[in-house]
Amino acid sequence: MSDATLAELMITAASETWRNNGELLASGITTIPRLGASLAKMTHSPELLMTDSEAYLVSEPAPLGPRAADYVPKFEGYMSFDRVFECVWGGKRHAMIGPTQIDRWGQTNLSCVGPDYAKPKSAVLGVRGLPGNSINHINSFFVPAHNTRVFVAGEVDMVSGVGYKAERWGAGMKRDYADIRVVVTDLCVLDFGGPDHAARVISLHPGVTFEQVQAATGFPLIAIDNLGETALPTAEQFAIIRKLDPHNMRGMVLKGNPPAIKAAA
Amino acid sequence: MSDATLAELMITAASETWRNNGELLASGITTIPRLGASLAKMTHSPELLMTDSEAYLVSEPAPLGPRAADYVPKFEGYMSFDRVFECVWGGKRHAMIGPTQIDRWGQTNLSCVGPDYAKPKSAVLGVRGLPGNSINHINSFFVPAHNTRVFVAGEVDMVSGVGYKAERWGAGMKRDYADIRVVVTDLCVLDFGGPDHAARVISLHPGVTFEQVQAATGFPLIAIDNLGETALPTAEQFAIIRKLDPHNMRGMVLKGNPPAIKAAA
Amino acid sequence: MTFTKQKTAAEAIAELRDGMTIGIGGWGPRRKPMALVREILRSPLRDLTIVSYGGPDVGMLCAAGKVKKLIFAFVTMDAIPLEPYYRKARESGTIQIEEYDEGMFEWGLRAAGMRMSFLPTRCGLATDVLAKNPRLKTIASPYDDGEVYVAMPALKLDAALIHVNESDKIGNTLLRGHDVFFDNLFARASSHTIVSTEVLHDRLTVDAETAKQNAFERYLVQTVVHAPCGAHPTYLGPNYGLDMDHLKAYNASASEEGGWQKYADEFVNVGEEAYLAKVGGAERVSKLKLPVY
Amino acid sequence: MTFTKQKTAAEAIAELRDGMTIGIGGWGPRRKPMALVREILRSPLRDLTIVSYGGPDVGMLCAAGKVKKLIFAFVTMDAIPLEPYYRKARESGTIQIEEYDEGMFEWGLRAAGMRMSFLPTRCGLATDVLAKNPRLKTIASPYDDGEVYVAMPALKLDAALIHVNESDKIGNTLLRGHDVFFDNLFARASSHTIVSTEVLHDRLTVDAETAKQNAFERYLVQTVVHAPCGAHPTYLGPNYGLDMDHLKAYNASASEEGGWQKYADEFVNVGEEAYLAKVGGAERVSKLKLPVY
Repeated sequence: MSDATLAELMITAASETWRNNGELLASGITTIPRLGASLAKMTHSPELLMTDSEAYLVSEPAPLGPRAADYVPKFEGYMSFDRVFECVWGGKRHAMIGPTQIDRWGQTNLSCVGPDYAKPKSAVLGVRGLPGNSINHINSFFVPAHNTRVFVAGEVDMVSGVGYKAERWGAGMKRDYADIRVVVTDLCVLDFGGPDHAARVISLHPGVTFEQVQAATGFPLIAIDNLGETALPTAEQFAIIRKLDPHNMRGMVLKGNPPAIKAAA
Repeated sequence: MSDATLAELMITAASETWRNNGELLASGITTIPRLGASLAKMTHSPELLMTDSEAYLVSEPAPLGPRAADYVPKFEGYMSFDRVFECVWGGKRHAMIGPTQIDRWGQTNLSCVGPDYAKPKSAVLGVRGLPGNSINHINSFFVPAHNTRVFVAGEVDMVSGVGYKAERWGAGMKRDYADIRVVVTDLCVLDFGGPDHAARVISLHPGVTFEQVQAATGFPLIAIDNLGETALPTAEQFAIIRKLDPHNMRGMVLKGNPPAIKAAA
Repeated sequence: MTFTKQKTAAEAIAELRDGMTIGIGGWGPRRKPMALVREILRSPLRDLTIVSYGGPDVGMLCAAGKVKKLIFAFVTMDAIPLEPYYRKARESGTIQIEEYDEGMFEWGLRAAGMRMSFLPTRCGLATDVLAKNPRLKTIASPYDDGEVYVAMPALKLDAALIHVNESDKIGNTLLRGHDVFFDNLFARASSHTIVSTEVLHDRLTVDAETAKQNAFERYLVQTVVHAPCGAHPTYLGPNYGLDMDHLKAYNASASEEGGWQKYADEFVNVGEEAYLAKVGGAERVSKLKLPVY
Repeated sequence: MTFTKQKTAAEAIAELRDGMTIGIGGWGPRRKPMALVREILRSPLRDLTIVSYGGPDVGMLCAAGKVKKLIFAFVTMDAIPLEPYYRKARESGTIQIEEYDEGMFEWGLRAAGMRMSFLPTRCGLATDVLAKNPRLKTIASPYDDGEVYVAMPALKLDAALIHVNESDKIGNTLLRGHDVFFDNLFARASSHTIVSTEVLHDRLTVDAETAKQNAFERYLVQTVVHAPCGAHPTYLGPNYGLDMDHLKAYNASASEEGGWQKYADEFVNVGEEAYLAKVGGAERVSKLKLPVY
């Protein structure tokens, strides 16, 4: 679908990170991650568990936004918040959220920005479930505006989610369950699969160059061998995305709702 | 009621231990303790919480045994087993059970009898909830046949419930919540309120002498000053007991269902 | 039974003292005991330590200068992700904070309910939750694994505020929504729980299935306040949804000079009866659409 | 979804290995996965470590010599308080035991479900649960209180057996009784959970209230066995009550010379279909009165 929007491309890219995860809870938080997880379940990974984003497990992803009066969610189980924590602690989850900052070690921040923790420049949400999620199960991230304020040069201001910075891990702390998969941004898809968990670009969105990504990132990036383009959604994927998001909420996430194929500068 | 049975006297005596407990869960396990708790709730302590002995809190004690077809328990809340444990750990409970052995320190055994724990002479139930109950909340006990096999000379064979034996308590272990109230037997009512928690007889059932009780007990007992008789049920108490136990299951607990007033030997 | 735990909101809040640690049930903008929170706003109480999965409860208490310290994992109003008055307080450095992972927070409440000093957890290790909190210590497994955990300290509460769908006068409560959140643990962690209720019964007698909606025992409840629409403007399933118009106006007030004072004068200081009238009465509240997440 | 977890009981039990640690859901004589237990009795499995709030499941496995070690808090059949075959095994010293308080036992399952090595508890201190168990260690709070707790080790299970009222072929289950007991924790503590179900659906789609009866997520379930009357002779609320006649006969068999062999020949070795016929068929089982406690 060469007329896909960038948001749709990001949804498709996000969905790939839940491929071959086995049977676990796929939690995509906010519009694009949620549509990514839903698309994964509707296509390559029907075994994924998913909630109605409130308290129940559904066998079919719930569409976004206001629903037809006769819409009945397909409940197959229960997932109250205390159950979500049990799920997290048991490790059977792959979540994708949008942190405020990410650093070269894969550490994330959702708490506050600025050098003084007692009097931050900007208070965000708080650490939420990031400390527990990041140390217990698979995590991926979503960045709608790839820039050096998100991908910071040094360490994130308040480490909310764990990463691969060895100095943060004291003796006896179990790192085995921490597993960062990908970061889907508006420019590319990244992972931390380089030497010593260095950040790598694993695909560039159509029309984006590695140099553009590097310039928008506060720390050095590696390009994987044979770095290619992020795949555009297929017609089948596009049809499913439209069904899952009938009110086109995905069109409001990125400024100006740009096309997937970036016009030449 | 001078024609009361000994079982009815014991029920009445048991009910007294729940007086002025405040609002907590009264758990009487097996016929006589349960009727004692129920009687307490129906008379002097309506604030007590009580279950249907399965999973629900009831505002009116459920009668024992088969019920009229139109009987509807008065459910006021829920008390699944995991909630019972939370109640125990929070300390809001006064339970009365019948242990296999009790020693001079108030320690109880419900697990097995005999000197060899690996190959006991008699396996009973297992420790059940005694370790947790005894260290967390108020406990009382019920003994249908007061003898030296129950009230043992030395320490109980397998300490299932904690008591006042100092050597059992290591440094830093919190003893503050352990609180043994009374033991209601077929001869008397005991407590551990003597010097250094020594066992005391606090009332004798009609026609029983202190010497008889001492002879049936494996460790020395103290008589409280002005040791008197255990009160017979009043007419009101008797009427309530009959209503709570319409099939006279209380009549099957003690061998021969003897009268409350022991005939002179 | 003749005893009753019923009090007015003012009487209930008068039982609290300056400097207390107060837990608030609910989650973000869901089932918050807002009538009780507004009563605190009207009271002279101060220097409170607030323990909350925070929503507008935290924001309003911050705005009114009631908060000395906040123990939290987040503050949000969901559809309006950032709570404006929490942000102001946090960014001005006028409140002390203790920040925990959502699950650690649960674990701290659970420890308190068990009367334990701590419970171990892996959550928080290798983050600034541990590094920036001088109160937190670690503990090693005494077994061969030797794994090091955070020792999450008990979050003991002097009081807890919880809004329920139904209660009777002796504290038997029902939570009829999709999720209890952690209200049961707030009640257990507290030595004094004040419940506000949408519907007040003299005495609850229910069937077995309904009895399962009883999330904590009545011995945990010290005070019952009848407060219809008492969770407004937050979401009380299945009774009513978020009042987005109200939350937007509240949110916007933070951008105005003297905005909080205007909001408080209009909605809080007038008393609860006038509050309810101003937001459209019980009839409008009962028609607020349940949210679709 | 086209994948299925459905297997026959024999196929399911064939997945287990000698020496495994196997958790069994239910409580005493309530909701025990007896069809699966009988399948173990028919199998060559041996040297098992059984983790159970024990009832006749434990008794039968002891009688058949399947148990190397028992991890437990009690074994009982409620109305018949003492389980005869458990007593024989225990008194003959032929099984190893690890005895815990009921709540410690829960805590051990919970630790395993959280993939932690231990959880602290006050329960067990100052008793022989601690003194007679060389495996148990204590741990001191790292805070000022310095309180010493038992460090309850995780009860990690190689497999868990659970009987449910309803399941679908991919492991969505419903527990419709009054109490879940700790079946959810058995499922979490196990790396391989086998569910037997009274009713088997192709795929569950239920309303919200019914969905709350789902006590653990389907990713915790590896195998689903369709086993109508599969809890017999134990109590499966709301489907059927205890079979007191059967339990009395089973209990009496322990007093006879060769009693277990006779019981096994009559009820176990004949296969599950013949078992059900011998106990009166589904029609009789469905009429077994629910117990009044």
